[in-house]
Amino acid sequence: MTTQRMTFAKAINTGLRKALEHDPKVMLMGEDIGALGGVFRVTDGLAKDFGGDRVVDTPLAESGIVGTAIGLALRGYRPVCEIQFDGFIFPAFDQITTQLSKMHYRSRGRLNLPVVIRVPYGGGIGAVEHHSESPEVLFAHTAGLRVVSPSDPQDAFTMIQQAIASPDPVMFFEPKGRYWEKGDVDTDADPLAAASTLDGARVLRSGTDVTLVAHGPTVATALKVADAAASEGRSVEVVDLRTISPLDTTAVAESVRRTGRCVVVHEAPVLYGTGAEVAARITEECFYHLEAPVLRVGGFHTPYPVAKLEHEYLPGLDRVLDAVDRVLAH
Amino acid sequence: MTTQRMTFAKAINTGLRKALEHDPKVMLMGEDIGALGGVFRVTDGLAKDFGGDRVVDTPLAESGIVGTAIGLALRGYRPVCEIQFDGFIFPAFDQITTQLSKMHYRSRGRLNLPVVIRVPYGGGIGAVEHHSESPEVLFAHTAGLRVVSPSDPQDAFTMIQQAIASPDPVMFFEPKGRYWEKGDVDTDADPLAAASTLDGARVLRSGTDVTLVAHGPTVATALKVADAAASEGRSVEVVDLRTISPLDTTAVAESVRRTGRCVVVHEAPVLYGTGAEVAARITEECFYHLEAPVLRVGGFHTPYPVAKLEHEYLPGLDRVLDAVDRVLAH
Amino acid sequence: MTTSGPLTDDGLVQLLTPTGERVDHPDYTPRVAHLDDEALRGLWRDMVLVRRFDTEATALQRQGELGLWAQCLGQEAAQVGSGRALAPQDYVFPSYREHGVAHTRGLDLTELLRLFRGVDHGGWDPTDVNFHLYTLVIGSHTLHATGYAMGVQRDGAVGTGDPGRDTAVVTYFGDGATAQGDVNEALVFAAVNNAPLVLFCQNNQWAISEPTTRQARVPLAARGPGFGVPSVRVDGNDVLACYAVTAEALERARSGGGPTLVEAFTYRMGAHTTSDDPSRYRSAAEEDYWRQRDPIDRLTTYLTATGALTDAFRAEVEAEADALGERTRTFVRALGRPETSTMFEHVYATPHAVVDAERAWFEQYEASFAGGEQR
Amino acid sequence: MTTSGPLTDDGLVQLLTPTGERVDHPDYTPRVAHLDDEALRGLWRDMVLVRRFDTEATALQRQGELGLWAQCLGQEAAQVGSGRALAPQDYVFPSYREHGVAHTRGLDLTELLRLFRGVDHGGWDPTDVNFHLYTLVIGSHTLHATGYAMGVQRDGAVGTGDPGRDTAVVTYFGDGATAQGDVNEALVFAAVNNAPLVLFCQNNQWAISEPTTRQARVPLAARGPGFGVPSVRVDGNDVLACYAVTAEALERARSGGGPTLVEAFTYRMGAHTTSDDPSRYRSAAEEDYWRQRDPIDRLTTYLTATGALTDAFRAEVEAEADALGERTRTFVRALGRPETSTMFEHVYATPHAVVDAERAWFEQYEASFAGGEQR
Ligand SMILES: Cc1ncc(C[n+]2csc(CCOP(=O)(O)OP(=O)(O)O)c2C)c(N)n1
Ligand SMILES: Cc1ncc(C[n+]2csc(CCOP(=O)(O)OP(=O)(O)O)c2C)c(N)n1
Ligand SMILES: [Mg+2]
Ligand SMILES: [Mg+2]
Repeated sequence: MTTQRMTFAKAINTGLRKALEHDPKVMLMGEDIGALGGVFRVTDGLAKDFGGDRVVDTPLAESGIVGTAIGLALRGYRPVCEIQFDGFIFPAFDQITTQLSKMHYRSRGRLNLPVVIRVPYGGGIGAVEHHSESPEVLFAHTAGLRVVSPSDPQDAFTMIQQAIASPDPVMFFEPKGRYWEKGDVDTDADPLAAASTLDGARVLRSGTDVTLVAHGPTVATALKVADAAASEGRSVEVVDLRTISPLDTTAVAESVRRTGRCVVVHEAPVLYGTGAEVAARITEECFYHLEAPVLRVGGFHTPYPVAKLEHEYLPGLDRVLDAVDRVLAH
Repeated sequence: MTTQRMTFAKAINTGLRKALEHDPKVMLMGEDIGALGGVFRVTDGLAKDFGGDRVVDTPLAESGIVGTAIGLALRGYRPVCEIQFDGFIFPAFDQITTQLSKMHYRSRGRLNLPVVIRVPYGGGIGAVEHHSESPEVLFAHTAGLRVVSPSDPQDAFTMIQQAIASPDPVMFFEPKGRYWEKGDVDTDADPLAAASTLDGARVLRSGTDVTLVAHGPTVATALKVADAAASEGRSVEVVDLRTISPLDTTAVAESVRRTGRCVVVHEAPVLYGTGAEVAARITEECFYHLEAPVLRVGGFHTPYPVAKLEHEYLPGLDRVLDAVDRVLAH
Repeated sequence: MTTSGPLTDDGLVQLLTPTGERVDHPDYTPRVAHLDDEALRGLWRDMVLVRRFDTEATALQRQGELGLWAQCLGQEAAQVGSGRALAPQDYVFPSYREHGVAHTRGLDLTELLRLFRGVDHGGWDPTDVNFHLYTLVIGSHTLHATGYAMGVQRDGAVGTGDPGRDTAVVTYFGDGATAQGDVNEALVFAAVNNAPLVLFCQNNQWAISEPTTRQARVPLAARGPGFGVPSVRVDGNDVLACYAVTAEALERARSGGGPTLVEAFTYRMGAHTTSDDPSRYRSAAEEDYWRQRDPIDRLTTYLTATGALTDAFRAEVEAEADALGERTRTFVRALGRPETSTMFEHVYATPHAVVDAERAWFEQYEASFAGGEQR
Repeated sequence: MTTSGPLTDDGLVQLLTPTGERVDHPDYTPRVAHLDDEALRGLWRDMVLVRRFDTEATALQRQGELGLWAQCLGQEAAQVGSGRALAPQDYVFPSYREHGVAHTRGLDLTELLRLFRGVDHGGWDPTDVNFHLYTLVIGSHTLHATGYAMGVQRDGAVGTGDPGRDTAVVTYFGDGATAQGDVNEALVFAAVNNAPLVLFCQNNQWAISEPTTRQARVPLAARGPGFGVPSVRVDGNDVLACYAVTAEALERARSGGGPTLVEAFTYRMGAHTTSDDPSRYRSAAEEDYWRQRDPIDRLTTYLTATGALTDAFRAEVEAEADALGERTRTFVRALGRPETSTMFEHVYATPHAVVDAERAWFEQYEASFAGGEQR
């Protein structure tokens, strides 16, 4: 196995390249993904190497991007759409919610739509409005979509390829604030032979006092929290959900049965966020093991605020540690 | 006070009429709401009486309906949009999520958007696909929108008028399966002088064994459950949430502190549905009072099924009673 | 008729007048020159069968056997004419009223009824007959058609000159649909990609209760050129003209000439659906006017005049229609309630933990009533 | 230049050539006849000030004082020309690059910078200057403009003949935006309602890295007539022509003549935003070509030739520009971080239990660090 050190963005780029090499039906579509390589350069070099028919600069219309991707998939292609920023996915919401998600069901399994929609999401990058949101729950509520989010370069590399290989439509949420963080990636391993990363959570760090559940951008935060808590003598288990749909609470429940306490963290607003479902489910599954209610830390019920205030809005180290303290104090 | 017996649909019609009479800036917009009176006849007679400039048959474009309503509101009008069916609101999702909800915040309170979006929602009417869905949580997660749902004619009459009078945008979900159910409505009372129905829950029936939380179409089911349970010697308290955003758990928590048990029911799929938030919050607020985890009953994680199966899909009397049994057995 | 706006009949391509006379059109007459009496009788037969089926389905809805039915009454010429111009490899993305097109694709019409009976959201395998499932969300499928056409291009199935290979895609939508963003985005994507697509708009003058004048202020065909998409207006009640303009548009698409917008100017003679009541919004006089221009009648008149429509053939088709009616009734009544557990099938193509768990719970729950526990 | 497609310069209304010569246009020359030397100098001054401000903001972004900046470099004529044709009661819905228009509305340009510094999502009261907040979601605001114009109609502020009352609405958007469903729906709603709206498209030839040929295959102005909206293509680097065509469109709108689509053919001389790197997707030669057609230069040449642009006036404007630059720097640097609690303000106009509870929690949480507890 050859591991290479690379950024999160480069890991996705490499995964996309492998997918394009591996299957001639794979194609990328989006705004500015060609010559420019995408506003985050995630598709850098791919148009040059695979041509404008496979790495397509589309018109500026998200519904059109997803709608035509559906048609291409019906013709046997495997389109991977890039939505430029989280806040710009909503013009495509109808195509995703009423068409992409339901075609397999409506056709009683006769039609598959292997479409991946890549969405750079989350905050912390000092951007203007609509560029820092976390809308994942708005897709996870709809049956027929898989909703996933990698949290480090290795997973990003594996998950993007598994998502592209999946016969199901996959909403692929990329924590853009982590794009430039580096990690080791085994680029030789065949991700299609590897265990599925699209079905469930993984325990990233074991601990005994409290279970900390995160996904995407907050996983790195959770790991820092675990470090900080350790220095105060508290043992935090960190679970990376990886997938929002399916939501597989097996690993979380197993952990909570040991720790008796659980904190869920995400960047999206807490109200009706993914953490509500995790909390409700874990409480149901682990009722007699819980020493305290499941606590949630996330964004507030406000629009994503101005850049100068985003660090107060986002669930950072301090707010998560505070919740860990509170859940332990119960 | 003169109460009149009328259907739910007629109660909204009457409320709309009062609002049109009361404020010349109020106007209705939507597909087929004029001569036809809407596909459910909720706007019956209004175009005739108030003219085509105030009761507007719009082009067939939901984004256009909401987008132009925003512009009209900026010019001082109070547009009430009708979306023909729940499943057709998604073309307007972007306008609602990125524009309607955020204008007040973005302008630091300088601009108000008093827009009401009426959405007949929910199932049980034997319809074809896209005509029976319950997407309320997809709006409640977004700050800046109020999301409400009346459950009987009197509330429908009051709430529609309070929604129109509100300076905030209101997503007004009407349980279409209840449109033809009748109730007494006090049409003389000034709803704008009455207590707000847009801020919180109401207890519809008191009980001591378990708290049953519902909204919109499932409130009637909950009342039937309470009757059935009573005949088996079980005392069920029924709380009608009325508003999904704000979610005011005060009444629910107060109840649960007495009953120690809670079941939440809604038609939308359970996964990431509104019940998750209710469960998470109630567990947090009433942790030491709960004898059992909060149970949820709702739709399954599938697209809304074919009409012939919808009664198995929907949370009916049996499934809710089963949950009541289970929560009591804990 | 108005002479301007979207309800004018100015500039319509016509080959057969409402009174059943053939007229010539320099561009389009050659497109139907090869249609001999047998072919013309075939078009007549198609329309008659489709209408019978439509009438039967309407009756079945009235009897409570269908939840809903959307009639294509009055639009048979637009649908059969365009549908018969297609090649087997062409692919169709219909809206929800294209029963006539379905018939021309070789789909057994009865298959359409599963959806309207509420036992299926689709009902057939689209790839069997290159006819996609009905789409109820107005306009959405026009983008699917555009994407499919982009796939056809990538497959090299355009402009090869091989008539068995070159492929066109057709999407059907209504006058109301032209207001939707998606339909306009389809025009953008089709134009920019020069996709082998025919955008076939049936302007039946009504979107439920709204006349086309609420959706546009100029003829809908004008929309195309503004996007760089050539367009044509055709008399949608003239099956020959519909055949001819579609054939030309398909040929352009297959040969690499790109998309075409066709506006077929027709009339929805029935209600929007069986739930609708047109008397609330349109006049009997208008309906009468259009009954005089019935698309089947004019072909009947013409073929009777030429002697092509023999009594024997009429009787034969009549019998066939009776048999179809009978078969439709039997088929529908035999369509049972699907197994409840099918509700959980095909949500995903691969296992999904939540669906699996909910399904398991539900089956156990259902089983618990087996012993007669149900309240 | 291409001679077809959306990047052709065919059919552009022009009153001032790139080399600074006045040319006549039968329809539009009369529209600028009343502009005397002072008025022309005013346009020149506007453009120079806007450019200086734009340069200053770019520099401030480079220094880390702004999070982002979207330059209007090269589009000053389109913006100032159209903006100066407006009446005070007219209302503007801009996109995010209309700094030149903002200036003509009387908005102090520095106010634009709160958004780009990350201290505000808006920054001004739109009703003070009839200039709405910037909208970043491409195309969305065109529908707001259409709705606003429908409100103007309902207020009876169209076609009264009273020049102080009749009101037009203008919305600005880019070439890329024309692909969005919303922009096309705006055309539908505006046409059907005959709304007093001017849809002003600045075709600056690029949507970030994509040339207009990725969005359309015919000139964007062609889009209008397909919806029943008259349209005009204008040389967007010719401030006089932009003034003239906008004045005409506004007059049509105010008098009840309905909407107009204006395509101003111009060039984005700078990067898309300060985050962009145009060298990845376009040639230096192209940029050079357009630098030769700088919108300010041609007015400078013309006014210098006519003697209207005196050295004294130039010095005066230069000083004014310096002062604006200075004021901009000071203003931006003084824009402090908003109070954290403002994050919770104005989410709703009336109390909302969840916001109130979260705010209360947060304030208590923040207060808990006051004693130095923060880790
Ligand atoms: C997005 C969306 N909005 C609303 C509806 C409800 N609806 C169903 S059919 C229809 C009218 C369609 O008119 P048109 O496009 O002219 O087609 P026709 O029914 O005349 O064939 C409407 C408004 C829908 N199905 N989808
Ligand atoms: C709905 C949406 N999709 C994508 C973006 C990202 N984006 C910002 S500007 C831009 C290009 C806009 O091009 P154009 O309309 O020509 O305007 P210009 O920037 O040239 O003035 C894109 C794709 C966005 N802001 N909104
Ligand atoms: Mg129609
Ligand atoms: Mg541009």
